[in-house]
Amino acid sequence: MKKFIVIILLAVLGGYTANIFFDIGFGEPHFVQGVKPVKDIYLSETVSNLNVSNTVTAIVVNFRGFDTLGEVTVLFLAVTALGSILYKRRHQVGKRSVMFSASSIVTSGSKLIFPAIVLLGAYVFIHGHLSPGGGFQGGVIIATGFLLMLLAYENFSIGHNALSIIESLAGITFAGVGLMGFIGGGTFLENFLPTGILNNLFSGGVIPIIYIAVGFKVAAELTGVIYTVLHEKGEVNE
Amino acid sequence: MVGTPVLFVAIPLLAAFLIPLLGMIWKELVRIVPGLVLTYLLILSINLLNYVLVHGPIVEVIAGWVPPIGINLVFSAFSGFLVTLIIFLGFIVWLYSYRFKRNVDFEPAKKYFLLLMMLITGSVGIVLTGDIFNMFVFIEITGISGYALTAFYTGRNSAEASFKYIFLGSLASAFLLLAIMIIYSQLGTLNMADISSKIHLMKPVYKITSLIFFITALGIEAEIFPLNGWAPDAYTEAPGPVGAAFAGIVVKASVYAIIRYIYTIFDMSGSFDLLIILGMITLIVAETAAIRQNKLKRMLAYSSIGQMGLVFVAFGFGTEEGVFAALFLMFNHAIIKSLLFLSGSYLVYNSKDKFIHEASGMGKYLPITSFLFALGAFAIVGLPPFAGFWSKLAVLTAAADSHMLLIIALVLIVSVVELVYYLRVVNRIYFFKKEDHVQATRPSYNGMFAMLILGVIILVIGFYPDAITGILHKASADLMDKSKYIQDVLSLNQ
Amino acid sequence: MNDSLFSLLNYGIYGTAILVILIGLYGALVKKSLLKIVIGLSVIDSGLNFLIVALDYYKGGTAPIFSLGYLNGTDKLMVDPVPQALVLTAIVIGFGVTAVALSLVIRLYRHHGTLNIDEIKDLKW
Amino acid sequence: MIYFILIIVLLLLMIGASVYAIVQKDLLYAVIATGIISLILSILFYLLQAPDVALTEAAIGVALTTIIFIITIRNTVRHEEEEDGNKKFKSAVK
Repeated sequence: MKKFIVIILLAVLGGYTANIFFDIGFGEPHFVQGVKPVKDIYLSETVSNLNVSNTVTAIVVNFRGFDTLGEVTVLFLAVTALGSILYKRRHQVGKRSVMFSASSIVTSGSKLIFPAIVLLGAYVFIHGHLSPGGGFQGGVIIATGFLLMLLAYENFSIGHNALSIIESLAGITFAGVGLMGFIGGGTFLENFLPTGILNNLFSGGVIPIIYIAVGFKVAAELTGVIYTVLHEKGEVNE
Repeated sequence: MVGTPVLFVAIPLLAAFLIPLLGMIWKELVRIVPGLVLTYLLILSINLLNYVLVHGPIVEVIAGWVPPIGINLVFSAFSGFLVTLIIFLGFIVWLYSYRFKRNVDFEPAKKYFLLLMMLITGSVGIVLTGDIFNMFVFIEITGISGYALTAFYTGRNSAEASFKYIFLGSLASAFLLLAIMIIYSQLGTLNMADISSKIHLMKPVYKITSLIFFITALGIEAEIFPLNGWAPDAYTEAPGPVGAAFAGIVVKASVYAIIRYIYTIFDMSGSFDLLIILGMITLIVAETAAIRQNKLKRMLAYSSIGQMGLVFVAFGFGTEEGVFAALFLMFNHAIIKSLLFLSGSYLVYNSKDKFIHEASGMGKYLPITSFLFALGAFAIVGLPPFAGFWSKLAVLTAAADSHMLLIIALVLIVSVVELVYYLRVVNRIYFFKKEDHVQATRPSYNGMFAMLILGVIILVIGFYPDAITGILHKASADLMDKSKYIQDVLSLNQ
Repeated sequence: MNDSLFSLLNYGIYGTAILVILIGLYGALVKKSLLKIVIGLSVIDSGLNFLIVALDYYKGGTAPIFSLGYLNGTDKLMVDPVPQALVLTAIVIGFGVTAVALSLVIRLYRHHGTLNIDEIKDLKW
Repeated sequence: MIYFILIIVLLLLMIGASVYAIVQKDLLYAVIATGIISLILSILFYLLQAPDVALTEAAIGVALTTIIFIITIRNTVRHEEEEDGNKKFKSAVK
């Protein structure tokens, strides 16, 4: 009975929402007449003012950099929340509770691939302002590298302190660069460094610096998430 | 001016990233640093509020891009008042819980204070920001801290309460994103002032849909009736100070968000009536539920929901008196309900289920705590010499001015209901015999100090309401003046 | 791609995105297993992200990256970068929320020994 | 034309995978179906000219979300509505 009510409600909601989006239209300009959308400004300012090739990077790091600061905080809080929710008084860090037994092909293969994955991640976030990708993508790629090692080797471990130090330092770099904007330009997160030449590696002012910090932070945080969950004991409490 | 509004977000974030490092140096720092940050922010917010009341709102630009392009923060009389209130309550909650968690290990204590600080920061961000997507990010920050704090005690029910909260919170963020994207797909902007100046260009269908999605999403956090299933459980299962923080901080920020959408962004006829209807249903349902509760914190939670319903009714009048009354109610509710949660959690400190009858006879063993609880109970019902009286009077005046006699009757009936269930508790505390299996625990000195501050404020406002009404009048005038808000933000563009 | 096929995509893409959201909602509301509920929420997120990114597309537009090849070329239409930036944020936030929800599932299982919400329900809804 | 067919096939696959993820009683398969949704989604993001989002979705949706789901399943139960006598016994003892 409950199922039918839910299905009818969802059908009404879905039909209504779908109608609205069909009306908005796909692939055609959908802004109302006489409005100058901000995306035009973003597209023109990215090249002319910031000298950054990737507009998405420019938006994420500079135009709407405050969102990114918040987003990094959300991940940081997720790690903290995970640790707080799964906390046990006698926390046995170092003993993995969840094991995935791996054959020797997997272990040696992972060992080969791991440096390549980390290198790819680093490449992605260092070139975040030039090519698709950036701090989040690179950080996530590095985290998957660590994930691979954690799955392949039973005794592969990462210092929990090291992770939290990297995380903290990267976060401080982000917020610190933001506060330095006050000195350099007068507003928070202001791009106070010279922006260089378009499509050069050293261009875009503070954007690559922030994105590299984000990369380190995301990598450390996501590795921390996996690490915490892997070390969780799955037994029923008495 | 001594600082800028962005420091309200930047300093706590910097401190949050620093705390894990500082904890490695000296463990006590994880408790001290949030307090220092909150003290600094409290001073800053009072300074800025004084500046704003004289000189007009501060619009802060981030990353050097003027409003429609970049994100901006608005510290006006209205938002500044709420920021000051939130940070003040945050400071009180920190003071109260400074030794509350003394028996807990270092790691959970670190996480507790970090999450508490971020809960406050997220709420401050919701109030300050002038950008709808940025508001979404801050709602998520508040949400995740809230989920973790709800599940802080490893008792069995806290995780379930938290799961309910996270379930509704996820649905809320989905609706919020949908609403944001509908607006973006039409107007091509995410800035509140910019949207507000262009909203008349949108087709009514899109407007109604996005407004409904916004109210659905934010109503989950603001405890509007059909969406508040998480609230009683979360209040009951969370640690005592966190309950106070939810009632005083998170709910206030979400109410602010709804009010900002209805008053500033959407110019829809009928949305005020919607507020009144939602508020009345919430009020009636919550108060009838509160009178049936046998657990102290659950009763307080339902009472809190009911008060929020009354706030929505007052905002729904759409007049300046209504807004004034609603802000006064919010202020009183924040102060008084926090006091009730803080003192109530000591009254049932050692009992597992937090039943009301387990608090009986505590008047003899915990005289000051019981006195403060009784003070809060009388104040929130609206008995004459206390703070709650003036806000209820303001609501009645505003209702009379708008010729809404039904609401006057409703408010009076509800006050009687509230009187019944609060008096029941106070009666038990003072005139019943203590139950044998319950032990009284004395509050720590800092906890007592925090409660005393709140009690003094209730008395001061009760005898001298003019201390706060000046600010409230300016804040309500600020909220009503929509064109000035738009102009303040967008004038930076020229 | 001709116009009639393209207008079919209008219904196809938005319809799929909304259908996926509805399927996820159904799972989250009706299913009894806690893990299934979290899976439902994650499916909702996927559909929603698809819906938002679909708003960015302009017919014949290219990715919003000013590479050297693009600057020398003649075709100047780009897709809208704003929804992409927002979705980037939304994906990462969604992951954080999912991780917290799963940790709550683990803890509930630790205390109750089951994932069925009918057996867990100690608190009134 | 080939793009059109590709997109339609991907969309149908995505609907199929999401239905499978909700209906399937074996949670491990359901989780892998959500991983497949993310994989299809990242291809679609690429086709919609959003390479940044495609990279993120591929890494987060396919790898990380799936693995934390799988770890959770390892920690809890694999089947929905499990009628395992052993589990019942444990909760009864408690």
